Amino acid sequence: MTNEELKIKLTELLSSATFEEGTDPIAIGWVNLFIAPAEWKPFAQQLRSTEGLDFDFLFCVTCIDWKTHLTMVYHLTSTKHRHTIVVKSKLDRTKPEIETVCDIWRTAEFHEREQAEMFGVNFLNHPDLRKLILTDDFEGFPLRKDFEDPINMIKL
Amino acid sequence: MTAQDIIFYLLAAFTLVTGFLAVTTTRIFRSAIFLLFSLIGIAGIYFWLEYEFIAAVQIVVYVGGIVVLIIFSIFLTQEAGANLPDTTITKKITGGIAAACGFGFTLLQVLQHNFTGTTEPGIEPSVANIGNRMLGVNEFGYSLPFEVVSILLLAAMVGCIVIALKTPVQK
Amino acid sequence: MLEEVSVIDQGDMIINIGPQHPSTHGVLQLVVTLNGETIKKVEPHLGYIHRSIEKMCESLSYRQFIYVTSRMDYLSSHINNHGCALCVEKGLQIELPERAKVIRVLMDELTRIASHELWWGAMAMDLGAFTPFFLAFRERETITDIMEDTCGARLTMNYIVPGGVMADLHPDFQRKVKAFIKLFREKADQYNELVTGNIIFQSRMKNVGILSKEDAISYGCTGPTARGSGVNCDIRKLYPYEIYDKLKFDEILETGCDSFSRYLVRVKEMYQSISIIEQLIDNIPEGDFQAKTKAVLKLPKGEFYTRVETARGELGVYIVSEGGTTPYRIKFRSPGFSNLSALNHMAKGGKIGDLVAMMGTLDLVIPDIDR
Amino acid sequence: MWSLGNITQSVDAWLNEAFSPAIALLIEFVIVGTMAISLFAILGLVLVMMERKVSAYMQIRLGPNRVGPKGMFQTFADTIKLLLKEGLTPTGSDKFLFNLAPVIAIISAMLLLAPIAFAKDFQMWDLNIGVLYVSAISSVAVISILMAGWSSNNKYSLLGAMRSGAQIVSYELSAGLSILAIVVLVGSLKMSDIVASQETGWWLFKGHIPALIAFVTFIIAATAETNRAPFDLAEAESELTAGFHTEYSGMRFALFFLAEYVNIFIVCAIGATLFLGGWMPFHIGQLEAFNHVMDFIPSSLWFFGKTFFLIFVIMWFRWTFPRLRIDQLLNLEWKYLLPISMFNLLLATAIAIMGWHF
Repeated sequence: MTNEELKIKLTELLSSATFEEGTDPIAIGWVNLFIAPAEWKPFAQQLRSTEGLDFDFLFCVTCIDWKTHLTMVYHLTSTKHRHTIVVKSKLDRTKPEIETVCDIWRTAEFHEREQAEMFGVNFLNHPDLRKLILTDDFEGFPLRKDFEDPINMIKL
Repeated sequence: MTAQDIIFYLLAAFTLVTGFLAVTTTRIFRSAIFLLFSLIGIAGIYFWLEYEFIAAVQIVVYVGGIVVLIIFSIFLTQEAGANLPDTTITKKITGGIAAACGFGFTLLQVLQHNFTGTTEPGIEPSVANIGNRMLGVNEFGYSLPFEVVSILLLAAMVGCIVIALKTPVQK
Repeated sequence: MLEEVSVIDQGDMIINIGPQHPSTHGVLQLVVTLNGETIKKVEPHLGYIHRSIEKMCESLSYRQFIYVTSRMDYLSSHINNHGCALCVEKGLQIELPERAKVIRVLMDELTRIASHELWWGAMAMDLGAFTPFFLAFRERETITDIMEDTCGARLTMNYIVPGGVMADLHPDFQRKVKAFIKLFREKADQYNELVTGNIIFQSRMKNVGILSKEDAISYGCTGPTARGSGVNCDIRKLYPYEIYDKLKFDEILETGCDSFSRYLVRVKEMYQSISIIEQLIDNIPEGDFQAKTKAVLKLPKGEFYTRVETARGELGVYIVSEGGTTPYRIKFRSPGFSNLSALNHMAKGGKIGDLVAMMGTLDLVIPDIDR
Repeated sequence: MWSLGNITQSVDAWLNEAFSPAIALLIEFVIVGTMAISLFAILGLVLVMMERKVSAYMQIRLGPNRVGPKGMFQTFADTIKLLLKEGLTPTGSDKFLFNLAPVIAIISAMLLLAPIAFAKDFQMWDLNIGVLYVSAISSVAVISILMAGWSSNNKYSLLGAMRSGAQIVSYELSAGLSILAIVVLVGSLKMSDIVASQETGWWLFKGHIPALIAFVTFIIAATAETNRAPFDLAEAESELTAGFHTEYSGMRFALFFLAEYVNIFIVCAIGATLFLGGWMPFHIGQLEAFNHVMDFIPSSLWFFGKTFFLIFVIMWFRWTFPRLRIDQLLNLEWKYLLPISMFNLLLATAIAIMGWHF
């Protein structure tokens, strides 16, 4: 499916989604779309199961700290049709919350745990949101821009 | 006292002391180990009597078989290293009476028996002799059926373990 | 649906495999819940060598951060560097000279063989056979020698930089690589004779650690791990970079879905890499090994994502740039991290001895997972 | 001609002349005991060295080559290191059993030396149940492993001990049955009788198919009983770190280590005695001249040569094969080896009754 067809199809699924365009060369010409955090879970389910889309492979889950807000970035691809989209969602920086998708793509379980401890994103309904990499008593979210740790320096 | 006597008394003391420890210790695994030593002591007495075959069988069956089975059932059923609860006074008394009765009965038999000395050479406990006895149908024969019965013991031990194992939780 | 996290029954045993345990090739902790010898649950605990490479990269320039990435998956450091260099080049839209492309592919494939060699030895050692480990090192040593000549390093090479490669090939390179190909073809049969055909080895590996095709996709597995389950996911074929679209090689797919299939994929991949090297080694084009670039690289504002195929699977490099000299945010989508997440699913119901076979065929490199 | 048998006889005669019989016997006990212990120490040193060198040459490396000529004294250095190391006792362990376990292991290994015929007329105790004695005493060794695993208060140790217990108890059956096949052919359990019966040819050659099958089963079962790779599940380092001796250090660990190597020697010695004629030189039927030439090689050399050949075979296994899994290990025994060796025993009996062997 070409990007134009994808866009039409995606707009059918979720009319409130906005596409990010114009800032070339964005990510190999993949379709970038923004959605509201609350719409993510049902939309994800549709992405996974809708005929013709079949996004069955979530290959990257990232969070970006923009100092004013956080952005969750999900890279999805379909092993059947070989098309790729990037779904982004803006989160409130003081209380970042988004539904988990680890029951749709199991790989999300680990990736979400990682982003949760690095950025403090709360993935609702995640089965096991303990710290995966950091020690259990670690305080702060290291990948946020305002994180300072004078003891274990990671900034040059 | 000759060297023979000294060896006998040493073996007997070893058997008795470890046997006593086996029933008095509060740790079940240690109890099994003391039982093992007691059985080895008895095997030692058989060796001393030059009944090597019986001694070896004693070790194979009791040490290599029964005690290992007991240890395995301890592994499967008991908490690691836990002490047993102290025995109650009634258990002590009944156990003591049972032991005393057994001892008295054995002593009575030994004292009543009329041991007669003999100058005949002993039967050589070679494998050929034992084999003939086992399958023979004349006097002192028929050992084999008796040995077959001992399979029952094994079956009982296996049954014990099966019962002791927890039934897997059904989902 | 997610499998339920079962409550630990009475009589279950919890065993720590790692972080200091002979079967973990690095500091990975697995908390294994056992019922007798049967595994009920495996919980990975990570982070023993977490260095927060992503955060470090935010304060390093586009030329500097490549050196840190060699330390992620140290067994395929060339390919890590390659992924990062590609991402930067995409942002700057640099066109590489042909020679640089060929050198990069040659180095990548040599690294892939070296990595698979080490995996092969360690895999057999996990299963209790020590000798293959030493045999594998014999061939791997030849590759590291070749690397040392050209790159000056044996493990963390830092050879591929944005715009090409760091230096030209060593004059001995072609001769030594050809000698290696000859050696490898001779010795690889020995591998199959000693390990692949061994009946004990096969019975340890077959029907162990089943990962179905759907599960492999759902868990985000890539590389030989997924290809052992029949998922075609070779980035070199699907999204060719450099000159991979001009080369003849097969994507190895096995459909056994078990440890043995994953094993076979890796062994066969070594042969494919050898054939790629054979195609290129006599045809290295003359010319520059580096494109002309500015001294200070500045990526335009935007987001860049590149995918490369490392020895362990798909490495994604995601750079978010604000237009400065350092990345605003950089994310490495490491193959090991996703592959590891499938371990619990695979191990459930297996024996503790199987866990070793599964971990072996996942080919985990811990710094790659922790980053 | 000088032989070990002659020396022992002359020493015995001289002692009986010089002292009263009781004291002479006591002195002989002391001499034999000293010799047994020194044999133990030498075996430990030699076998560890041999293992290292064999593995090194199989793995295209040199092995130890710093201490002494060609690294021959490396094991001495290691022994000294082990002697000087602190023997730790983990908290929460059953100290009495923890300390007792290695002693039991070494004592059972020592007792097993008694019936082995090292050379012509050179044997500690030629008791008439020789082979049965060996299988009886070797069943005590498993107790030491179970004890060590249980008393260490460590999960790896416990798992290792359970594995090892299950393994040794099961493999003892087929080891015993394959020994019995030869016993049936000989008609005696006595070591000297077994060796004497092979004067015209070793059982491996003149025992037809049952002896061959018994030999193969015996080698497999012996490898399993001594916890050697590919059956080293009790100490599978990639699964259980070190199995039942995870918590042992210093000299107590060394005792387990030594017992393992001496057990290898003993099972190989038994194998050599049963199947390869023990100290009996290689004889072919009635070829007098050939047999006579073979007799010139000292009997002790024959015995040790055969034993070390079998030891080499077992080491070869270790450095070639991957490890089995516990269920595969037990399947191998109960589904294949045990039925085969039972059937083989019947076959051997038939051959012995019909007199089909040479």
